[in-house]
Amino acid sequence: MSNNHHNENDHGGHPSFLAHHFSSPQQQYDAGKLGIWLFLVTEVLFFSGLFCAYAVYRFNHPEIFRYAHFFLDTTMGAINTVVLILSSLTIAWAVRAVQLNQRRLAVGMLVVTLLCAAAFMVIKYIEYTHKFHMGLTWGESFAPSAEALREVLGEAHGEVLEKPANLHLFFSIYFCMTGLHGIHVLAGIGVIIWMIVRTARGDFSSEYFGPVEYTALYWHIVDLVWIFLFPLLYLID
Amino acid sequence: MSTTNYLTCSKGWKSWFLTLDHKRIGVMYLTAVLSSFALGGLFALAVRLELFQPGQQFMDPTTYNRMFTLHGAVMVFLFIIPSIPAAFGNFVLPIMLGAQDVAFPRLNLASFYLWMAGAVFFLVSLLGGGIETGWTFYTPYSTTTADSSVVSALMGVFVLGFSSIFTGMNFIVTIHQMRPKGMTWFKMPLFLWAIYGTALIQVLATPVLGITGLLLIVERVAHIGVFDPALGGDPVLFQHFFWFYSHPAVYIMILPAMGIVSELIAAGSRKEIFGYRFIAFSSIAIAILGFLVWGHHMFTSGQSVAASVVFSALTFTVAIPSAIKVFNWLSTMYKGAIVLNTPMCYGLSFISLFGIGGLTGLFLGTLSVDIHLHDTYFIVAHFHYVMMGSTAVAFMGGLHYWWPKMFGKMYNEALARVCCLFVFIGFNLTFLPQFVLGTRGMPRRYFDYPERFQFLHQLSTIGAVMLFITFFVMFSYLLHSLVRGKPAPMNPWGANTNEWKCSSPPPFNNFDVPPPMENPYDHTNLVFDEKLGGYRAKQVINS
Amino acid sequence: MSSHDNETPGATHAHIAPISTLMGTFIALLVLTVVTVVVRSIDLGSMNIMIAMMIATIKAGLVAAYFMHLAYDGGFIRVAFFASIIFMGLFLGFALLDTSEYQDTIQWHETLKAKVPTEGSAADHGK
Amino acid sequence: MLVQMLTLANAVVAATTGEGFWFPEQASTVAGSVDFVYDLILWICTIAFVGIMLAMLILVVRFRKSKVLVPQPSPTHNDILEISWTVIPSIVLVVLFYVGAVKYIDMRESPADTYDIYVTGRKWSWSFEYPNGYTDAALHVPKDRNVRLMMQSEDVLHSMFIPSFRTKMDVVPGRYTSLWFNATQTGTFDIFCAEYCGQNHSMMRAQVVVHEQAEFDKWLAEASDYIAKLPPEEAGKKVFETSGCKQCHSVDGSKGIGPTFKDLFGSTVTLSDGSKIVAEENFIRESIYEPKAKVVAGYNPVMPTYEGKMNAEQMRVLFAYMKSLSAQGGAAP
Repeated sequence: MSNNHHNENDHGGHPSFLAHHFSSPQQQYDAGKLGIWLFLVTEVLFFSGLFCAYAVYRFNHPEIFRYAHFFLDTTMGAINTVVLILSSLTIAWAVRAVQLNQRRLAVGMLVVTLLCAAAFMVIKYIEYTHKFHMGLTWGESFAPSAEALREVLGEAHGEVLEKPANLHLFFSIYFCMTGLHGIHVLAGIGVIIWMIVRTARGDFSSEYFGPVEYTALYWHIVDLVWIFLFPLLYLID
Repeated sequence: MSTTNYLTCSKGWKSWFLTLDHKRIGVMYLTAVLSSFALGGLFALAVRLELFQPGQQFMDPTTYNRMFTLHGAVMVFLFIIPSIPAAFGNFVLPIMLGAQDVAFPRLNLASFYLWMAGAVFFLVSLLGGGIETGWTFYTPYSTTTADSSVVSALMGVFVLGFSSIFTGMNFIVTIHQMRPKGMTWFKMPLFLWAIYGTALIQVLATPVLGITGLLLIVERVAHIGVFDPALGGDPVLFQHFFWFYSHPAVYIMILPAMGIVSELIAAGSRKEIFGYRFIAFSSIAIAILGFLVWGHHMFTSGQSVAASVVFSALTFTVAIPSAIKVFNWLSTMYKGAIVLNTPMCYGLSFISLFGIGGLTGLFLGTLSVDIHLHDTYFIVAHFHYVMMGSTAVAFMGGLHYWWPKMFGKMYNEALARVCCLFVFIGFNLTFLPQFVLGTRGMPRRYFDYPERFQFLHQLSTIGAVMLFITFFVMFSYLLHSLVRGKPAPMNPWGANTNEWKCSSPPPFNNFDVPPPMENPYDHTNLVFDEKLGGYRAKQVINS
Repeated sequence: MSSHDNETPGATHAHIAPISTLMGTFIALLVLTVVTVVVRSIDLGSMNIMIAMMIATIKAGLVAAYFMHLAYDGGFIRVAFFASIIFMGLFLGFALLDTSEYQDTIQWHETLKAKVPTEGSAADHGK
Repeated sequence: MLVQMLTLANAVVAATTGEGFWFPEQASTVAGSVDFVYDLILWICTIAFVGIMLAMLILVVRFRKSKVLVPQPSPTHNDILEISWTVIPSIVLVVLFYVGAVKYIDMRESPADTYDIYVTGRKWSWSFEYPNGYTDAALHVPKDRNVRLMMQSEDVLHSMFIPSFRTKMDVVPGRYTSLWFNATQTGTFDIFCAEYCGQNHSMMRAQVVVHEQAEFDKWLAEASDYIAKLPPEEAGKKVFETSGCKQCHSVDGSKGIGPTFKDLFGSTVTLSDGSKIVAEENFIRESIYEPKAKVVAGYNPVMPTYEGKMNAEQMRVLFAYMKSLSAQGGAAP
């Protein structure tokens, strides 16, 4: 009994990647997969708060959203959507490559995913700085400059639309949603880098590829949230 | 029988603070939540003493407001929510399954440190002057009050939320994936069904608390206006956010307590539990129905009539599974061999206090009556009957039940039973008068009150002092038992769940070979052995 | 669950997505993105948001089903994922129902606030 | 039948425990039915609870064992039993929901012909504006008439709670909430704030005075005319008491949330930026309309503005009152 090593898997011994309290790699893989899915469930509900705030204000004050959407750059949003979809493809491909022991292909796919993630953040950065520059910030600090209003709205819209009260609420929600999503992208970048290192080092194989798949699942949920954010924020009207 | 166990297998502070063993993590949680209970209790005592007479006794209104806020926040977030799942759940869940550990031991340790981080944030806000928003953080008070400690308290809530989520995730995966051969769903002890239901709520509800806390921090720091009416926001929307988590959280508190009581009653009656499947499924039903009723906290808050009516109807549905449990516990005792040991006393105490707590919920679910009772002492009494009278009493029951297993020592039974009785009396003395106070119109969170309420407040304060002394005695004899207690037998109560099939305290590995997976409530094969001071199987199986 | 009951030790079984599935999903997602941008320029009133949400849901479904292997992983994972969507719907639904019900009391307040309150202004309070 | 039995039972309880053991007196049309439903639930709960406790005690006494611990064989489940203790409570609960919801809808949706009073809640006082524009710190209402309170808050959440009327409604900033009642007894009853609102939450109390209709009309006419009728100091005192000054400014020299009015008028005060200023009409007028412009040292800038809420007449008599409190201002009190 003083012997702490457990001896259920005598035949064949323990593979090095198998943690002591699991009885088989399959059990470890299934546990990890269920775990990451439960985490994704919490992510969905975490974002649900922001979607709820969005829905409540959009439903009750559609005029704010109609007016505010002119300030968003649909092209940038669309490019970012495509970039994220591409990254989803490449990371799914990376999982396939690891499962088939194609180590170099896997690293390549992960690197492309990483580049896409970086591109997304760069575009986001451009959008954000532009907004700050025009004074289009959240809540109390919201103070769009007159030129900004004219520049964006143009003559036509500027005259037709009356500026609604509490316009800042849209930008509060916009920054909360894209900001929280951006934080998730940043976290994803960190994890993907770690996965590139581990894959290149040869940690993974057709026997053991859980972590890459878990990362991919996380990355897909980041993409999934953006799939909803894009029409909700950029494609109003 | 081995001489090394999980307590003695390794030494040094590192072997504790960096441990991945679920039992040690459970013990660390136990220490932590008991300290929080003591801290929260001190705040409560201060509040009760201040209310002994109308007017100012020894603190000003702001200090009083901080006291009740901290009492609520510490008790809810640091004590009740993690108490049973994180401390006892961690300790017994894998052993009850016959597994070696939870699915993710590192995540388990991480969630303990997240708890610690949350506690530190609370301490920071305490040292920074405390918070006086009420534990509910209703806007716009919480976003406009001058107290800057609100942000650190909210950070604490956010971090504690993630601690709770990770614990829940870990338990769900453990129950799904780590059951050894032969341990089927319906051979799981009812405590595990309750923990499973709790974990579902933790995973599905707590993220909303996270985002609520985050939005509130952003609201306070950057004034985004989502909840602030001065900026076009909606304070009632905040209440929806808050109660979407905080009502299910009530079931995070009570479900595991019900699970413990199922164990206590079965072991104390030495009989197979009555209606196993009904109790098991009622846990899951409570977990799911608990999500549908949050609006009953908002009947007078400006919520629309339509929403209130729907929420009231849904609220009554939760009463059914709770009632089912109570009836099944009583039926379990029928033709049993009831032993009034300390855990069983706590079990019986739970049934009566939960009876009152649950039944008074009917007054509050009934819309027209709730209008009068809402935000009065009636509510205070009701939720203390559920949270303290039920959850904390079940926690104490669990503590006395598993104490011999956790530390291998027996406490003084006679003293423990006396304390159990005094907890019961002190508790009722504190909170029964509050039902009357509330119905007579005494609002909650009042620093001062009209003189006609004084007598009932005084009864309540006397009860609180009595409770405080009793808990002090309880902790004293428990600590004393660690040093001087008799060694505990393997199975002191004659229960048949798996944790009683390994030594007390359990070995590091729990089981070298998983125990035979039998009906966890079949006590017929166990006999009392005077020499052991506990129970053993009828035929000794030599291994 | 408990698929580990009949495993061969050492091996891990999981679905491997064929390249055709991955590429097909990717192209479908791109097409739907284009569709959602184009549809927006056609004015359909309140239907616009419904269509946009429907397209987004289809896209999300594709990602979940094929990239995330939900089409192959059955059981509890699927239950958990749909549970998260259902509970999110519950949260949104009730919050939306309630806030829209009492909107009039907010609008009324806004209109009254716009006027400078003076002595006797109560006379013209009223719905 | 059931109702009669209950009423009888309630009467017995009331006779033995003294009138109003549970509730304050019933002073509105809804109070009776709320109390009735409360008593109904109380009886259901008492019977259920006593039943459970008796069952538990009997079981413990009957089956308690001291040493020989062998249970007797007995069934481990019984579906008929389970179904019956699921269905019977369900029926009771449906009844409770129904009686509660019907009355609730009635209490929330006000009848057509109401006498409207506008209520403002602020930290930490109430004010009540009558249809003629007169504002008072107490709520006066006519008996036997449907009264509707239209409520708004200037700062945080409050809640209007009148125990004797069995009614309560939160006052939410940024919108109007309403509450109606029909008082059935003349007299004075308590108003509490039931939603936590900070430091002096428990002091945020007021009174509702119920008059006969004729008396009410007389009271309103007299009260509305106070500035013309009363001497300026007394009228000013009334402004002081009804506009919410009283909650933060004392008149006896004790330190409150704001500076005391005793000996304030005409004295020299130090501001938070260190400068000194004489507290005369101009400074005080500015402090009332723009409270955050100049803050007296040692106090927080928490006072709400009274721009639009206090007119020149009211301010004139308020100054008179302040002068009467101040040694420098002339007549010492």
